[in-house]
Amino acid sequence: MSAANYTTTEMMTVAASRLLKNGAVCFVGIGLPSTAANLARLTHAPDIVLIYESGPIGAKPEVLPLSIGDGDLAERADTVVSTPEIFRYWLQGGRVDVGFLGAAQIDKFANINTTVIGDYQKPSTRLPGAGGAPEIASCAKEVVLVLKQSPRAFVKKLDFLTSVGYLDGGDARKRLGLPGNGPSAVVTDLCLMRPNEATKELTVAQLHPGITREQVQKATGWEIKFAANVPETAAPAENELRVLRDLLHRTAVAHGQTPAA
Amino acid sequence: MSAANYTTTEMMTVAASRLLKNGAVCFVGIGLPSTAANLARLTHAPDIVLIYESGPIGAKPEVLPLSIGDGDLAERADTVVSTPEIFRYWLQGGRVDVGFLGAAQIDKFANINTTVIGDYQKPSTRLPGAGGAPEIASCAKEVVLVLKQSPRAFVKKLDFLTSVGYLDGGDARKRLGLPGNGPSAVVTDLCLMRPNEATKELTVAQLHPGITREQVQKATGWEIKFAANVPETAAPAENELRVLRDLLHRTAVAHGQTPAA
Amino acid sequence: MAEIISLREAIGSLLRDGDTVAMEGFTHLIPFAAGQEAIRQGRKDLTLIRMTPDVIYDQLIGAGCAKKLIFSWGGNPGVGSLHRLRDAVEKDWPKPLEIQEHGHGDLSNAYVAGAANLPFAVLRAYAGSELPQHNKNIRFVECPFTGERLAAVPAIRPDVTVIHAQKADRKGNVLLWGILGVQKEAVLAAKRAIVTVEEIVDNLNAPPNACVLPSWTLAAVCHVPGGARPSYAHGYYDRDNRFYQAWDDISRDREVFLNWIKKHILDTEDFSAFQRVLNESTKEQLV
Amino acid sequence: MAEIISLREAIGSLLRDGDTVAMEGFTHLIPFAAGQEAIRQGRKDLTLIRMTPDVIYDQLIGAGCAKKLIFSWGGNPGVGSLHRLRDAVEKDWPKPLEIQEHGHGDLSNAYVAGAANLPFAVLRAYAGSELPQHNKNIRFVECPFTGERLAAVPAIRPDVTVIHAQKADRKGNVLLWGILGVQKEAVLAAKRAIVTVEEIVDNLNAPPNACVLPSWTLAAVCHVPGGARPSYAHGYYDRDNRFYQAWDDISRDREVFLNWIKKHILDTEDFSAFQRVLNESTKEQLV
Repeated sequence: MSAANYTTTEMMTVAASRLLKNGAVCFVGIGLPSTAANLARLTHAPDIVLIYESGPIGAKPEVLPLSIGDGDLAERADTVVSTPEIFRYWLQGGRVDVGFLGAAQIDKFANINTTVIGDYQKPSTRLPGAGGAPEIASCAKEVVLVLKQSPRAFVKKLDFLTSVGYLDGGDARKRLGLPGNGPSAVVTDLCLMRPNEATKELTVAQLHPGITREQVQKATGWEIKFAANVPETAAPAENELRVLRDLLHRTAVAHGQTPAA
Repeated sequence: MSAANYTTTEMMTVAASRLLKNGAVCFVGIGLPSTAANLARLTHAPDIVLIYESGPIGAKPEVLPLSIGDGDLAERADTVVSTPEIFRYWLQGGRVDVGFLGAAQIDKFANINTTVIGDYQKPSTRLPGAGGAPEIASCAKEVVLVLKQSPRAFVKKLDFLTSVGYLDGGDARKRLGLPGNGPSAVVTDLCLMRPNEATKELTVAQLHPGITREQVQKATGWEIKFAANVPETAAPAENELRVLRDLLHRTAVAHGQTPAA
Repeated sequence: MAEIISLREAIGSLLRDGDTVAMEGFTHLIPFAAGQEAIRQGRKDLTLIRMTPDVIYDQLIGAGCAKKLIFSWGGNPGVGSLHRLRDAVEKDWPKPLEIQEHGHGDLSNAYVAGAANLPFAVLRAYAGSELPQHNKNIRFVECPFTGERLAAVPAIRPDVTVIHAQKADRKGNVLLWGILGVQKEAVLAAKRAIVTVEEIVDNLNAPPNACVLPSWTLAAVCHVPGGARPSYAHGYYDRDNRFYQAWDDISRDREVFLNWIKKHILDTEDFSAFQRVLNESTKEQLV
Repeated sequence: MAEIISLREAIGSLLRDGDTVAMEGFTHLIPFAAGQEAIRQGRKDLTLIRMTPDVIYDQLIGAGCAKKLIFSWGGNPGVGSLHRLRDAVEKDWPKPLEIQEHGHGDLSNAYVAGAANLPFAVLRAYAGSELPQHNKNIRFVECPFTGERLAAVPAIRPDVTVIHAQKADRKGNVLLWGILGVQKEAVLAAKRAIVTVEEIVDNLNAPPNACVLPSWTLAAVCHVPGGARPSYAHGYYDRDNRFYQAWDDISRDREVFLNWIKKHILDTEDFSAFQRVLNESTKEQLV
């Protein structure tokens, strides 16, 4: 397995896609979540159901959408409903198995920040905001988080808690009475983390090929824990890589970008 | 104007239809309200908008529906939405100018009963129930009631208050904080009543041709009041009668009934 | 994913004695075949929910399948009373029927709340009405912003919802159109949903934004052509107004009713046998 | 009944300084032409509501039309930040911008409540989130049946809602399809609604149960072909992803932005003139 074979972003995308079971109903955001979910659909999970917050249910995009409401999503969906209906009947209605989220910051209990860096009133960086994240974090049966690992992103204390993971850990989330079970995995370019069953603290469960514990610790703003047993993530299979690259290539062409060489 | 010219039911229907202004948005129940509203549409109010609780908005039925959800209502409507949407966005949303209701019993403050005759727990007659009436009575900007006049229907005390008119009169309704203004008219086979501006007590405002005050009093379970000036209702015009009878005739034919001679 | 199975299997495996069941369809697409199959299989102690009970529930109530009815308007549309419903409420025949009554706006909101996994719905109604005095499931709440007083009703979450629709594809995705009533909400509010359809096709060819229920929201799809008769299926057949009229006579008398149920439902094997027998009865009447 | 008038007249007579305005369209059918006409006419002190502010509000905010923004996700979809929005929030340029932020589910529920004439909406969210600490319009209520604690948000009732749609007929009835977002709710929640459309036809030929807004729910319908560009209109034209990308450069620098606004919007007479000038600019860039 040579490092030249695939990028760390590809590894992250492939690892995330593998978490989606065939037939699962998946609430998909734009970017990495959408890429990973469609990779799953085009490989091991042909019957996965993709729901986009703009309204498509059972979307089967030919190319990855650039925006959450691309026409291609509507064209080949099982149905397209209004955005209020998506949030009311489908997400809050308890029909979403996996909610896929990214974040600017995450803490050790998988709470996330997508609102501001710095003070809320006078932010140093104004981020896009909540989007559907607070509702996804509350209502999806399971949440998978996907983001690149760095000390700026994996922080000791969030600048702002936009969407709840396990709050202060333990049974804190359970006590909030939210219908969803919370984050089941965090997939990064370095590893895959799972919440500890009792404490709910994120714990490294798999290291991607060639990644060391030291690299992971360096990219984390708190003292990261490792599971008793930390297997290596299976490297992307040839099939996974081919499908992923084809998808990204035809996406770039369709959106009028010069495809990467 | 000879009494043989038209029936008292025809007079009632025509009088009710005249209350509907062209362009008004009208929430229509089956039976007399539907007949009167369609008569208005086919005579002086071609742009009237008919909403049926089953979902059609801007219905233009060829023949009168037998049920509230006949296919003809959907076929030629501007759009057909779900029943929850009808009640939420259209009626409660404040878009209905006139709600048209019938009743088994009515009192002098235009409160109505469509629930039971006798005791609620052990009724002597179980009536069909509320239907959309409580919400129409609450939310339509104006309510018009249409029913045949008799002491059994126009009662001193309702056996059950299903849908509110002016409660105990005066500003009692206003104090309930309902969005709609309440009943503006009660049309019967004998006369047309309006609520008194201050007391809200139903007061005879018009007598249909040939009807006497004594006949009205006899058909009313309380001491009925008359306005200072009680003009005679204009008899059905030739055009009104022709359109009404044509409508009822083609309705009977369409529904496979033997049309009345 | 919905299984595509016979109606007998669907009712047999998914609708149990004591269940809370909603059979919806606002005059259009009423799932008569499914209701009759429940009678045929002798279901007991059902709590029936339906905005407009109609003839379908008159049959179930008269046949003794129900212990409770949650409804908002109980009549034979365009005809008059539901005699079996009235007989149960007024005279406890064939057994007492507990009733819980609402308004249409209220019940349709309650289905919406069920579909949205909310415990209650809020609406502007019932101020001044006596209904809340007889229905502890109509309460009042205050708006936390304006202080306004609004009616509140609990969400409906049926064990089973049954509807009829025009089409399904071979995966069990369902398309319906025309008057939609509360069917979508009733399905999404339910633990298990059964849909009978006019036809099963290769491709739904649904227009954009049509009312489609994905297969994975349903437990069973059953191919039952004519399954909404005597109500109608837009694009397939019209309402049989004559039957609604005839029902007034059939249902008025207990004996006549029981004989009709025995001959047409209990003694027939399934809905297509029912339709054959019914056609014969109708011909005899016309002779 | 909707009047069929020019966009200039519609914005001139229906959108006033200080109004609360919702311009909706979830990536699809964003009413860019109408937003730019508001800039052209120099509207001031607007409270802008939109789930996804997008480039349309970046333009309005940068041009100084807004005093407040109510939103749930403020980015340039598929590209990155909205630089004018960030500059206003982070550096008060061109003026301070008050923000009130929600989640998507929250805002879409708030539109539903507005359309339904309810003062508030209830949803399952925000437990544990810090958003309620910074937004007094997120509160909590108790279910009167189960005692559960749920989030509550006030209804949105804009003075004006502006949307773009595919078709209107000559009476002003409007049909839209594809991704519908919250447009219907935003229109029904508003005091006045303006709809720009791709074409005006004799007959909408709407499929059953399509999203149709009757003329009498609208104040004005304006024929503005291409009025959603650079977003897209399903069945008419695709999203101009290159423009969204280009906007990143145009909007990053205050001077470049102001020059762009002057040349393309303030110095053009209307949307078709804007499109001509924009096409020329684009050609120059490609040379």
